[in-house]
Amino acid sequence: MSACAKSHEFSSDDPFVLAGVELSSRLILGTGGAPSMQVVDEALAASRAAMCTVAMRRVDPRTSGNILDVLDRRGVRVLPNTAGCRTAREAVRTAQLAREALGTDWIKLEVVADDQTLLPDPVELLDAAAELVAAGFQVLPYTNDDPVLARRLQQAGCVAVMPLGSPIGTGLGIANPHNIELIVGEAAVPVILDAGIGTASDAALAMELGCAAVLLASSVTRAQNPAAMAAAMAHAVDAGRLARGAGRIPKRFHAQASSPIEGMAVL
Amino acid sequence: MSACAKSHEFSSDDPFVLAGVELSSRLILGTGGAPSMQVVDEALAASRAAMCTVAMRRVDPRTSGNILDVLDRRGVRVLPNTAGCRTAREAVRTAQLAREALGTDWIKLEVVADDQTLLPDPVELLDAAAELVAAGFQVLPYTNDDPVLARRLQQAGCVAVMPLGSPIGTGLGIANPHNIELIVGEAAVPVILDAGIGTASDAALAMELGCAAVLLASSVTRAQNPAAMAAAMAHAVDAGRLARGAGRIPKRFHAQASSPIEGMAVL
Amino acid sequence: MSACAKSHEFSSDDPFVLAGVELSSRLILGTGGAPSMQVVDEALAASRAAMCTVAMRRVDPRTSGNILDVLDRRGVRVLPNTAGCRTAREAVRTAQLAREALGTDWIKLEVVADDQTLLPDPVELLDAAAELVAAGFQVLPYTNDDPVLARRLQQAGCVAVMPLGSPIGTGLGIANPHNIELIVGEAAVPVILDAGIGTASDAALAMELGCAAVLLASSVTRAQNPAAMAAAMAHAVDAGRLARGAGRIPKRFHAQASSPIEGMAVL
Amino acid sequence: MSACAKSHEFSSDDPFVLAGVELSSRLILGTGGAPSMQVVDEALAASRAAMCTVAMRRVDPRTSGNILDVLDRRGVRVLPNTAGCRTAREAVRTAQLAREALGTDWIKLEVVADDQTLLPDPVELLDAAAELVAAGFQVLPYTNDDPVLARRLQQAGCVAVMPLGSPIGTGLGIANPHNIELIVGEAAVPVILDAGIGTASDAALAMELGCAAVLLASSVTRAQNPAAMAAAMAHAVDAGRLARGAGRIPKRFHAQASSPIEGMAVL
Amino acid sequence: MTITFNGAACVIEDGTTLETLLQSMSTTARGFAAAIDGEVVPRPTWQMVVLREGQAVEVLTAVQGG
Amino acid sequence: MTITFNGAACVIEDGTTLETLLQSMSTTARGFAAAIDGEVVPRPTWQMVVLREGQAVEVLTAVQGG
Amino acid sequence: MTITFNGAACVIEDGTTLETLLQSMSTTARGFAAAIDGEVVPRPTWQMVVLREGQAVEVLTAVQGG
Amino acid sequence: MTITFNGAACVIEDGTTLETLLQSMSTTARGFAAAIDGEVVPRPTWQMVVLREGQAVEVLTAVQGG
Repeated sequence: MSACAKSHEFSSDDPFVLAGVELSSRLILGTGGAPSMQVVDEALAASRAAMCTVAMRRVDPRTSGNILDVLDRRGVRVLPNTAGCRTAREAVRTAQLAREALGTDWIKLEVVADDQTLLPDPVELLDAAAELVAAGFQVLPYTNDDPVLARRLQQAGCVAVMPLGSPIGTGLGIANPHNIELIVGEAAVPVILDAGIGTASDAALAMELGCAAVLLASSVTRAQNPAAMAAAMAHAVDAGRLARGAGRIPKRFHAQASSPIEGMAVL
Repeated sequence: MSACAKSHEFSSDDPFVLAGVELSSRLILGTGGAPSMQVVDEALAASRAAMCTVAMRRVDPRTSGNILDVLDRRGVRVLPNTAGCRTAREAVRTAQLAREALGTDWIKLEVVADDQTLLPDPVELLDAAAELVAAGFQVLPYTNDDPVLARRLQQAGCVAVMPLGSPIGTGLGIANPHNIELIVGEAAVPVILDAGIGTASDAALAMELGCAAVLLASSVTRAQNPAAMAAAMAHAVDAGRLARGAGRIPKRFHAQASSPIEGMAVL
Repeated sequence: MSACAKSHEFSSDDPFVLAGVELSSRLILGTGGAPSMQVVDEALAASRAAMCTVAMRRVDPRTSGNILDVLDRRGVRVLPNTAGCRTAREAVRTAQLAREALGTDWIKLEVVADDQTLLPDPVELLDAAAELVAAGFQVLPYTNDDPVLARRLQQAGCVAVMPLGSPIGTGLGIANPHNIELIVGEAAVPVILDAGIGTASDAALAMELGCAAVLLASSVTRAQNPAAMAAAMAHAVDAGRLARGAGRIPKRFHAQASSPIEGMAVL
Repeated sequence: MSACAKSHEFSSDDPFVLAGVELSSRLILGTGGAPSMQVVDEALAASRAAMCTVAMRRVDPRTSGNILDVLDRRGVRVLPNTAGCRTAREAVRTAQLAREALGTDWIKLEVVADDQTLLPDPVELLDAAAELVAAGFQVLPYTNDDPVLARRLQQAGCVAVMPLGSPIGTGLGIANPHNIELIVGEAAVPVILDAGIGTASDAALAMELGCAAVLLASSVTRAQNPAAMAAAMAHAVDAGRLARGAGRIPKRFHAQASSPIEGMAVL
Repeated sequence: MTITFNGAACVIEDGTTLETLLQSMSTTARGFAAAIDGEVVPRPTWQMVVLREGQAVEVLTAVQGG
Repeated sequence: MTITFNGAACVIEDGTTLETLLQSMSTTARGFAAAIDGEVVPRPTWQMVVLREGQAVEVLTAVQGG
Repeated sequence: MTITFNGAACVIEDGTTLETLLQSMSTTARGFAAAIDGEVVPRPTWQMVVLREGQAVEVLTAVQGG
Repeated sequence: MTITFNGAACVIEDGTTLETLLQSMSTTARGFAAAIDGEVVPRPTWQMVVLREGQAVEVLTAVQGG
């Protein structure tokens, strides 16, 4: 009760503002990998996410149900991505189609180099980012954890940088926290940890490192119980955010008693 | 909202029962290290803890305010400890005085070997545990992360085992998750992670490893903002508990796409 | 060439003395797990080990070849162990039989609690150590990584302490370097890392943490090429020992150029 | 003795060939950071390095002694670098001057983005690499640990890729072994770990991950005893190389006895 | 007349507009976007755009992803 | 008569009971427990227990800890 | 007469000494040690020790291990 | 006539060649390389290259590094 109150208190100190828009949650949910719309809907509810990613694919008359209806019903903002694109050209056109189809100029920019690592191609990514910014898009690039590339993406006008913790879907967590700290340390835009998170403690760590938000997909949609994991992640993001603000104790080599040393009885 | 609902739903699947008593929270708060009663009170509220530890010390006429009044006001159960004791003899007598003073036969048993590491002395600890169990106490021993010692403490009749993550007050987190997994894997009583936690992700990890609860002191009371960290820890414990139940995705060496591979347009 | 020279130079600064005996190598080899005597012999040569462990088992007329002959041929000291013993009583009697059979009062004391973890039983181990010391043995106890138990074993008169890095045969390396550092920091006898090493870098790390030697078995005898791994381990022990003595650079959060900053041309 | 023999045996299975030239050591030494030429000379001897890096700077009449003389005396190959360059243009011109001055078309290509991280700028680095390859250079690029950038550098015609373990001079070791494994897994040219190594076990790990060689500077030249650390690193590289080839045991969750279970006496 | 629709050959009558084509395949075109030979065609112009022999039409929509 | 009270020498009148001693030092004895020479003295018996020369009295209470 | 030798029942003649028993099973007894009912029997005494009905004899030697 | 030599203004006589300049500052020019206004000047051409007013000359050599 009062803890909830507190929690809101602290969060509200600094609302999460992205491209000038305030979002009510620092958890962004990817909808891919879920076995059904029903599962997406439950995970969405449990996660309290305010924005979800979607992919752009050829219309398929056979498919029933529309992901957009699910998002609308929940009042969740849609963030189209360019998943599957290998070149700046493909990504730019996919972004243009997404804007046309969904009426949003926000785009999660993905330009990957291969299927095995799904790692971003730094050159194509930068080219696409520059072109999309010039075309009036609000660009949220999925990038590796290189602080220099993150800096260049900001210089190109991206409204956020979304470094990976580890490759998409691996659940390896944050492989290199030092890089994330370096990125956060100099970022002038929100840093959103994207990809690699496997469980709640990974998400909490991302926030403790200073990330403004996390983007989750497989860790939630492919968990044995997606809704339960979504709820776990919602708590983890709050936990990590609060801990970052609370100022953790320094690490010590030797122990320090938490009970008073004086006043011991002789027994 | 619905996430809170969910969260309770999942937690309620298995209430936290210790020595036959159901506790409403899996976070146990140590009250040592806080600069004032006021801070303890705020941290207590933010943590939603249902039980707090206290130490037994010589009465001091100069001290104003009584920790027991704070706990009573919050309706929090008191768990006396034997902090500072170096021998089974001291610990047993301290436990007897605690029972006499506080009217509870629950005791957090601490028998440490030295001031620099504050690590438990396995031999004295086992002796004290056996003696206290025989004397009708509900014994919660603070132990190292040795699975064999944890097993022996259970065989001695302890109602829980409380392995450390790392030495008291170091904030080094869970140094050896493998040992905690081994302890949890065979434990017939609740495993409560005690000592070493530095921040929220550590607490979440403890729960993900299968601990039934965590005991926190320095990480909260010595944080720059104890109440905020207490709220963070409350979320972290829920996060880790839910994640454990949700069934995380396995770790993979290679990436796995979360967006569909089929249906890509040719652009 | 000159590096070999150097290497001896540094090693010779402090020869490895155990129970008053100087050993020419800081690598102790366990002979268990090897598919044949031939493999043991090759690994022994490649490892340059000066001492090997053997187990005591019922004589079996069917077995051909005698491990003692192999060790004699190589001029390697034998260190019998009490592997498989579960109680102080068994271990003490096994040690007495080993002394009778092999004419050495050195004993690697193992008292394990179960087959799944093969972790030492702290209580039985301490009892056995005390009894064997009283009986005139030079006791080298296989222990967990608890600094307090290591201290008690020294107080009991053991001539070395042999903490594990991780459970026997797991190859998980040194799970808790902090504990090894604590043990080394206060030890008055040689600390020998025993069990858990999987590959060369683990052995190097053990020496960098300040261990006086390492005891290897599975990592060598069960490697795909035991002789090659034995050679690797010999180099790793020298590497770690030299690095410990050389005084490593401190870890830094930010980079530091290794090329001069001044004198840059304008091009 | 025979271990040395063995060691050569195994190493000789595959000599270290770089740009068609066989080098007698897999340790490349950076000469920066050493307090004096004398120290460089001793470290060089102890390291058994067959190639050393040098930086190109404005001639300074005041300086006495010439690094080239030291390298010549030791018969060590010189590898000029472009340290300090921020743009492809600067790097290319520095490489041309190095070729002119030293008569070698080998160049360690460094194009860093800033002084605080000294991390490579991926875009400038790729441009410089392509230009230098076209100009007939044998390009060895210092890169981050991004597998995609490493791939692009190979496609550009580089004769090796030199990913960092962590930022230059930090001694943080190999922050992201997973990336190094990915790079090694697909590399068609030698992978040389460059930057971040702090001590011997880091160098051994680099080789165990499959790197063909390591490049060391600060870890040796700034150690308290550079010659001793150089000797340590020489052993570590051999250790890691041999271990890689020997086929380490798999990691196991549970223990596995190295002494026989059958044949136990009843005592 | 033959065009390529989402990667598959597709025979249509001469004079077919993009709008007609799309109506034929879905009651609602909500959340659709179309490109002809890689160039995005804004929805308002669908009814004006008459398809020509051999053109490649791609029509995309949002699906679960990312 | 001299006893040791919580580690300090303390002069009291002959015949002083544990109860009297404790009352003298605190209005409320809530959450107190007492031991004489290491043996716990249950509260109900405080008024019956007459202190003797040289005894060591320890009186403890709960404080922030652990 | 029956004894237990290394865990197995074993019939031997009355008056058999430990020495005789061991010789019967191995040309060389190098690196052997023996215990009867858990008590170590020093080698010099083997020839003096006459085995008795029901005794448990354990004879150990060094094998690859640890 | 004034040129810039390794970043510093430097007055030289008209007609000075790169070779002369370098000899003036070092007995041996081993391991040197020179650039004028950013362009590398191969050693064989040093004696032919006459320096001109305002040119920036950079002369580099190998030092401990990397």
